[in-house]
Amino acid sequence: MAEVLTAPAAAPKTNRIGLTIEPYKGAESTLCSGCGHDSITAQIVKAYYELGVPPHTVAKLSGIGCSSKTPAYFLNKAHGFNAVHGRMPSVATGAKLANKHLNVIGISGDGDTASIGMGQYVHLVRRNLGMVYIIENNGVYGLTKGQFSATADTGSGSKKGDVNEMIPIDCCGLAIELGCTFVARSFSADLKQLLALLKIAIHHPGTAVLDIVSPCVTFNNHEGSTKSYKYAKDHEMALHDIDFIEHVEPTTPVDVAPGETRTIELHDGSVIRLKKLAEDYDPTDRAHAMATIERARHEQLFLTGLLYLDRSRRAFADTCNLVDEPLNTLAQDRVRPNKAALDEIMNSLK
Amino acid sequence: MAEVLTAPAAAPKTNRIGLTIEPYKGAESTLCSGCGHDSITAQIVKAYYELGVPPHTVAKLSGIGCSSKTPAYFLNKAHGFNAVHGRMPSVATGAKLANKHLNVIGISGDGDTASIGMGQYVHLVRRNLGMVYIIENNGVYGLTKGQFSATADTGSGSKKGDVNEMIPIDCCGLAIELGCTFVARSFSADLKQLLALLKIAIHHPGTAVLDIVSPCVTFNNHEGSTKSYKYAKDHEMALHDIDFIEHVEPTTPVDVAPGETRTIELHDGSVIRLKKLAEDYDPTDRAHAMATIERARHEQLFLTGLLYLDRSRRAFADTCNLVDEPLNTLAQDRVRPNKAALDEIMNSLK
Amino acid sequence: MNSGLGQRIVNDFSIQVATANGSGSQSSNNVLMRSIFQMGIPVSGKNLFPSNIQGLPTWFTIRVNKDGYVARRKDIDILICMNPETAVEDVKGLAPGSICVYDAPLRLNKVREDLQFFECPFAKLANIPDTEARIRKLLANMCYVGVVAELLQIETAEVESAIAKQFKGKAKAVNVNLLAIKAGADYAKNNLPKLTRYTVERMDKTQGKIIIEGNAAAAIGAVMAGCTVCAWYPITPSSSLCEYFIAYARKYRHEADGKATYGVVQAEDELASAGMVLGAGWAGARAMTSTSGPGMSLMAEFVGLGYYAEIPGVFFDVQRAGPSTGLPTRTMQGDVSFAATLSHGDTKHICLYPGTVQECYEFAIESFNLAEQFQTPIFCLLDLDLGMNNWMADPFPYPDKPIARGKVLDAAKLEELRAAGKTFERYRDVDGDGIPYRTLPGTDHPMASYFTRGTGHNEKALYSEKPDDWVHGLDRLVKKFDTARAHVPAPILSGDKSAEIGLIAYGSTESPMKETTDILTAKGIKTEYLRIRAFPFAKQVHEFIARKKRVYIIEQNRDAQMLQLLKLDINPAEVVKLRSVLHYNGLPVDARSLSDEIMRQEG
Amino acid sequence: MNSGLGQRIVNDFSIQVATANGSGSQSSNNVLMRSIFQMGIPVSGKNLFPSNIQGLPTWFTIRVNKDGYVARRKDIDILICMNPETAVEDVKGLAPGSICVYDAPLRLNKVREDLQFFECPFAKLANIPDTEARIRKLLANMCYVGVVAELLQIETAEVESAIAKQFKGKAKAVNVNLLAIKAGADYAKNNLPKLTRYTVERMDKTQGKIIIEGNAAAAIGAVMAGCTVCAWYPITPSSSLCEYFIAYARKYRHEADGKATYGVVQAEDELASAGMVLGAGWAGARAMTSTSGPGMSLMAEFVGLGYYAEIPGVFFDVQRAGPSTGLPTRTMQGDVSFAATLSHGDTKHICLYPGTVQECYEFAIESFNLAEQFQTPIFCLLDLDLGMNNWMADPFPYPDKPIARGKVLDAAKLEELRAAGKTFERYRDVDGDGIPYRTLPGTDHPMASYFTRGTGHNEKALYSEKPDDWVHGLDRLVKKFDTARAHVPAPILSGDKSAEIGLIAYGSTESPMKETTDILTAKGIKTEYLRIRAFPFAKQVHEFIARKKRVYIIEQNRDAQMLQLLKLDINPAEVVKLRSVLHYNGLPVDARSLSDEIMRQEG
Ligand SMILES: Cc1ncc(C[n+]2csc(CCOP(=O)(O)OP(=O)(O)O)c2C)c(N)n1
Ligand SMILES: Cc1ncc(C[n+]2csc(CCOP(=O)(O)OP(=O)(O)O)c2C)c(N)n1
Ligand code: SF4
Ligand code: SF4
Ligand SMILES: [Mg+2]
Ligand SMILES: [Mg+2]
Repeated sequence: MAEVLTAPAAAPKTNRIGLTIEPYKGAESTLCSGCGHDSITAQIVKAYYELGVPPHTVAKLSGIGCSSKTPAYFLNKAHGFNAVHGRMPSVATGAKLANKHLNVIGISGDGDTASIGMGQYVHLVRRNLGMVYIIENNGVYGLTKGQFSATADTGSGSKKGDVNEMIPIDCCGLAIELGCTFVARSFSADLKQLLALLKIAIHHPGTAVLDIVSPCVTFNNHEGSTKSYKYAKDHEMALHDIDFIEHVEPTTPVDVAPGETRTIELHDGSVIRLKKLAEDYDPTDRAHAMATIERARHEQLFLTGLLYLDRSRRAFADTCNLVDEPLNTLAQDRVRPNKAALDEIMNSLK
Repeated sequence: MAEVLTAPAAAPKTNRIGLTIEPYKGAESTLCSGCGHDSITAQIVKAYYELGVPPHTVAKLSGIGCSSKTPAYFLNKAHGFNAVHGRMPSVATGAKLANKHLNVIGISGDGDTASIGMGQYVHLVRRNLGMVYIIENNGVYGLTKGQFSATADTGSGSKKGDVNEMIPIDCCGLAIELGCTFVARSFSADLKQLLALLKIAIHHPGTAVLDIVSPCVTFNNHEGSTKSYKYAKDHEMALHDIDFIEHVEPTTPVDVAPGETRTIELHDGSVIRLKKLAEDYDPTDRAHAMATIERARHEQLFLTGLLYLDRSRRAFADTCNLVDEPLNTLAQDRVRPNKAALDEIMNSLK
Repeated sequence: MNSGLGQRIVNDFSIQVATANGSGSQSSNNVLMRSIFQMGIPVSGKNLFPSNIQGLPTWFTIRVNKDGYVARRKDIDILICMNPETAVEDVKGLAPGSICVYDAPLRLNKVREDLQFFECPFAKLANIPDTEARIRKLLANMCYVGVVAELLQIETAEVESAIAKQFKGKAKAVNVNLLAIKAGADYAKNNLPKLTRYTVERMDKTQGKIIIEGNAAAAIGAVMAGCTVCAWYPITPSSSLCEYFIAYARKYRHEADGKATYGVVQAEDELASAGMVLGAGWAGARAMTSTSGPGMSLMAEFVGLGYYAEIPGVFFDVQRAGPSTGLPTRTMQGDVSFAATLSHGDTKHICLYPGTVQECYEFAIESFNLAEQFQTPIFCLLDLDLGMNNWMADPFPYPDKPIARGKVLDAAKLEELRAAGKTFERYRDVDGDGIPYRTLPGTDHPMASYFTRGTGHNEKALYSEKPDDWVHGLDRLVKKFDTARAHVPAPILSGDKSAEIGLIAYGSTESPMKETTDILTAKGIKTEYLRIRAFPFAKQVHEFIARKKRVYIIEQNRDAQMLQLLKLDINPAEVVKLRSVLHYNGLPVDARSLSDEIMRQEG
Repeated sequence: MNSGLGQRIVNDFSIQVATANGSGSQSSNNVLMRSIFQMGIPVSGKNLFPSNIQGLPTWFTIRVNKDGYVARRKDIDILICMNPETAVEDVKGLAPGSICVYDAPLRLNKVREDLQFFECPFAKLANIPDTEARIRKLLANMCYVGVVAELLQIETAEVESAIAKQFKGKAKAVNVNLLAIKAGADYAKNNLPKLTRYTVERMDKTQGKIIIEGNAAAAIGAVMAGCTVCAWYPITPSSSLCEYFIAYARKYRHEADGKATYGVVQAEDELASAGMVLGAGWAGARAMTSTSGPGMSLMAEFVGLGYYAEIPGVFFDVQRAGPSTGLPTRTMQGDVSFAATLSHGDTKHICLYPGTVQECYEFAIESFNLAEQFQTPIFCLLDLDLGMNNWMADPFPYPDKPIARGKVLDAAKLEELRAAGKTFERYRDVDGDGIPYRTLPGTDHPMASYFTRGTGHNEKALYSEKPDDWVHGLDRLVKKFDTARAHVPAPILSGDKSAEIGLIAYGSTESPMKETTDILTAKGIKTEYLRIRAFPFAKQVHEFIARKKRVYIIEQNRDAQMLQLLKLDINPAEVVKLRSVLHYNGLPVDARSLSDEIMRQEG
């Protein structure tokens, strides 16, 4: 079957909804060349393109930081919002309530999430707001020139030679503790895994947290850093080979190989296929997920993959019992009670 | 030996350092009568009195809320600071750096900690600041008249009849996840356990988190609440009977009963004695503590006792490598470099 | 001793009930107030309560005034003492000849001799059969209503109907409370002397009127304004605004299938609620929050983002006494200057200052319109007095203007633009009014998307650090702000147009102004009164000051905050005309203090 | 074509180097600037950089001026083009006759004809043997230093010593950089025409002087002030202030046993750093933080607590262009009015405005004294231009005053009080200056303890909702604030005392003022210049305005913020005298713009 064909002068490639990759791209990046964040951006472009999500249905948000600049670098045809430092979750919450059909993606950094943004991160997860929440984790504040962030590992050295005395916050462990319904860890250079996880996250109805180690080549890519390319490459241990099989047509039966593979069906019929690596990891078992993370912390392993998935909890907009149409464009007669209603209120006050 | 004696006209009872209980008391409480917070206050008075801590060495802090009012109701002879809502940890951090010998105790509420205070709580724990941190947890915002807080259980009903749709934040689970070095849960009406835990917390060199269910009689003590006296009494399951044996004189050997009892020695020679109840719980095993809390969450158990203790991590002031004397009163010649130093700096800039 | 002597005063006195909070006196006070109200006599009710939940002193004051004066009065004519803790001090504070009704065990008649005392054994009176001890404690409060009703000659039928209204649907409660009323009234009739000094007589001044708190009025406004997202964090005295919104929305904003046309989030703090408002406003919701001083401080960063990125949002600030946590249950107009320029850098915000409960309703609606029309955060500033106290008003009119969504381009409009060969540029001043056009996320049109940011941007909403883009953007914001002058609620003028003296007040300071000017007129001091209703100031404000010789700015804060804003805006030559009258002790301002101070300054 | 013609200009020109950031040109620019400086010629250096880390356009401007003018100049005389992205635009912006040194591949001589071009093959020149590609990229920058040194006739020995200083202790680096310099210089000598228009000549105006950034100066001040707690959260342009503090403290604030006499916390955000400062100040530390606009917004709530509960703390605000995130790497005096009344409710804060690097040092020390003497948050307002750019100064003098800890009662003093039958009341105005006494937690004396709160309190620091206590407390704070007028740094006056026209500036706007007044004088416009150095305003400010006919307030923001503060403070009759000169495009202000605008307004 291995035949090499000369390609005909092909029409530009398009996706399921007939779009080329162009509208999925963004402005040119202004990040340092080699920055991990740019790789993540590229996978985000790919994920939305391959899934065929209409760009205008996406709202892309961020806080402040090098990582938070990246929404400008993907999905040009989506509305974007670069908010204030650490407070993107609240902005996303408001936007999702205004229009519950928006596909919301938020990009944050480890500083933006684990330091100034901690309170909002915790409450976002607790609400299970339907959005993809990406932490581009480099262990430093890139944009302010390389101070340690709260995810820097104890003993990790800075470029200037300081040693981090604090313990790290594990945004994944924290998310699971808080009842997050999708928790994954990845590495900006593990393109295949990242793409699969992004696609699943985009399909996930609740808060999907992806904590992605994304090296800062300028301030945290040296010997002694535990967030460098070299360290991450040397230490990455994937929990599984992960694939996402989108359920496009309601009738397509999903074809799954037996044996070494675990499959998880999502609410919309799509399927996650996990190929067992070291052990047969069940990401739907919360206690086991916690224990695994605890063990990884203890043994200083850099475990990647889908750590935890909960398909049962309702997303926030659902608990709000909203009308089917987006609130943002309801006509006046649906949002202004009639005169009889006002009269009734007035009478009750007489 | 059981002889009943008629007491002689006794001198007022005093503690180890010769003080009566008076300086350990505070102003009269202005809380609702029956409020759980008042019971906690009483045990705090007792703990400091019985331990013989000199009141002037204590700094008592709080945020805002009914719970946060209570530092005015104990330890009149200690400096107090009722700060702003949810931000007491930062104030405590500053105070402890200014004078590392202060015995710092902070009182917070579930609103003050788990909502507005989440970010600071997380980072306090991460720093392992040497202080006792008490969460008087009633599942509501008492002072603003009974809205659900972020620790209210899913399905718990409000006095007005609303049902809480959100999932609760477990401040203990979270603390352990974040590397907290002392984590305990108790109940305001379990006086004996609370007193023992308070004493241990006061002796603990790092951050000691006590999450104490403390019913709000006015807004959250009804049928359907999971933070009512009745619910807590009916559901409390202590992990152990806990005792604290203070190591006062360097030579006193601590006498420990064998058998059903587990003992843990603290850095200063004091001893925690845990009498086994349902199972032999080892509070120094972090993975087990996490699993236990996870199980309690799953089975909706109200587990109390010392959940986790880590005696190894250094407290924040220690990582700062401060001089032995408090910074707040160092003489000028110790904090102002001499002329030669300034000249050296100036020359380097020429 | 002059108690009981002097001339008989009809429909012009104030009653103060001194209790402890959490003792359940609220229903009693309500019933007492409504009974008088139902007799057609103007009333207002003010609750002076502590910042705790139970057991601390609380005073409820009912002012009965035939002329419709509704502000706090300094003097209390009839004191009802139920609280042992403050009783002696309360009694000492009365003017000679005042009336004191007290709970027998307090023995207050021993405190001074120049009052008229009415001693009542409330515990005994409340001994209604078949009631629990807990209930009897509450009923003791209803007994004083009976006593006072009898003393003042309040019509029994009105008391009964007030009880029926208060305990609507709870037959048992109605019953025992009626018994308590009767016990009080009977006791008074049979055992107490007649009260000859004060009495009520039926009038026709409250027909058809409502009694409402400003927070409830604003909430109803928000419901009628079509507010679709409400994000809030509880804080006294603003919590009830959102709580009323939720309650009314639950009743009037669900569709036939039970689904809601609004979403509510109880946020984790005020930073979050502000962020949610902006996120929702950005995405096209009509979004609001409500807070008080400390929350305003916490919202500062987000508000600056809203200003510079031009995002609509409605921010109610129900002011309380600050700085810092201050006096959470006391009133103040203390955030006026802070709100007007909230956030770092150069910022200016549209602020509305409702002065009556009706305006709380109207300005709430208007705030949502202005927010979207001007694409910016709008502050609607109430205060504790206006927001949490009881005010009489005419029923609110149904909105006569449709909802105004401002310059939003939907897919169809974008398509028109495209067809006409035009482009959409988010921050371009197309119409010369400083207000650009916007699109909403989710709009299905290739020209729709743009990028919102708090960093420097050009007209195309592209990131820019260019000096000219920056200046251009900031200058357009000034232009937009100036456009607003003609669109915000204009000031209201009253009084003597020819007077040399001008008075300026705003917000809840409206309440004593009629009385104040009446007093001044009686003393021969002619004044014209302008009430500011919004910032930026409309041209009428400038004209007014230009017309006057001296202008007193009357406000409830220490630093003369509105005067400061005026100084910055008016013709510099007229700054000399401005004088300040301040009141900032946390109590609602009263007319006598104002007129005295103005007369003092007039010399 | 007039390139190379005209008269020869000595020691009066500006050089601009256009590169991309992260390209390592910083050391080269430093060496270039220092070489000239070492020749005794006044210089100043300004870095105009983007808000990202690598690859975007950056301009470094060195102004060489024999008269010691140090502000930005609008015109560039010598442009060094290294950045392909901006080269054409940069070249187009030059005045005819300017000099352009450019990297050969850019072929800029094709862009216009009215400049004098110097083409250099920098990549080739940087081809130093035994160096990696990465290093050669850096060395290319050093080559332009060699070229320019040769063109301007900078003394080789000074260039060499600047290199030695720059790469101190790294022999290899010194070596290759010297080679690069030589390669550039040789190339210029052998291949380029002589530069006849500009040159440097040795002077004696920099002898003994230092070059320093304002942030470093303030940090040294904090070290010398005995700052014991520093809590911070990184933000441009303030981060380096705390980073310098840490670096200097590490060197000079450890004792023989290696232990530190200070503690540092990198906080989780600005709310936390503000809280830590207050906690530390409350407990008796000399505590500081440093931030910029967005951080100021986030600190609003805590600052109000500090004001009302009276807690010392030093807050450096290194201002950048706002509102919102704005232009993080551009300068502005945009937080002046926000800082002065930060937080909700009635608040007023002491603010210092250092205008030179020496004042950054001195005012840092003074801030700690004032904070403790007045028991309140002190704002020390720098801006990006002052804080992050390079300024010449005389070496800073050793502090001549001891550390002033203010009214702190220790156990011994309390015992004296007790013995004298007196009490300690935390908030009592014992001395009539509005400043009460305090004790520190941990003080071993039965009278020491008191309770600090942001809620209403009386003189004894007990919780109080009493109207009189509240007013009394607020009024005392005003008194304390007024006391400060005489204790904050007084304004500095210069120029012609008899002039009708007054100029007022503050902060970094000082830098073009000498030049501005010289220009105006040359044009026949006499002025007297007053530099405000603190808020509240000292009496000299009022006197100055009283003495003048017209007063121009010159500042770098849109809304004339200092003018606003003045309006609120001065005699209302004099408000008409005030005029405004504003500059707010994010670039440091230059003298020519100011003098032009003043002349325009003078008509
Ligand atoms: C309120 C506020 N404080 C501080 C800053 C300065 N600041 C900008 S980005 C950043 C940290 C970014 O770190 P991270 O989120 O890890 O992003 P990275 O640059 O590493 O991708 C900080 C502190 C700011 N913009 N706003
Ligand atoms: C910034 C700010 N927001 C809101 C408030 C209002 N407020 C006072 S106490 C409180 C909640 C207290 O709840 P919790 O901490 O659980 O204490 P409790 O009263 O239940 O003991 C709130 C929201 C405030 N004081 N400050
Ligand atoms: S500084 Fe670090 S995080 Fe920022 S763009 Fe460069 S490499 Fe990426
Ligand atoms: S309201 Fe609740 S929490 Fe507050 S004092 Fe009363 S019982 Fe306690
Ligand atoms: Mg980072
Ligand atoms: Mg609570």
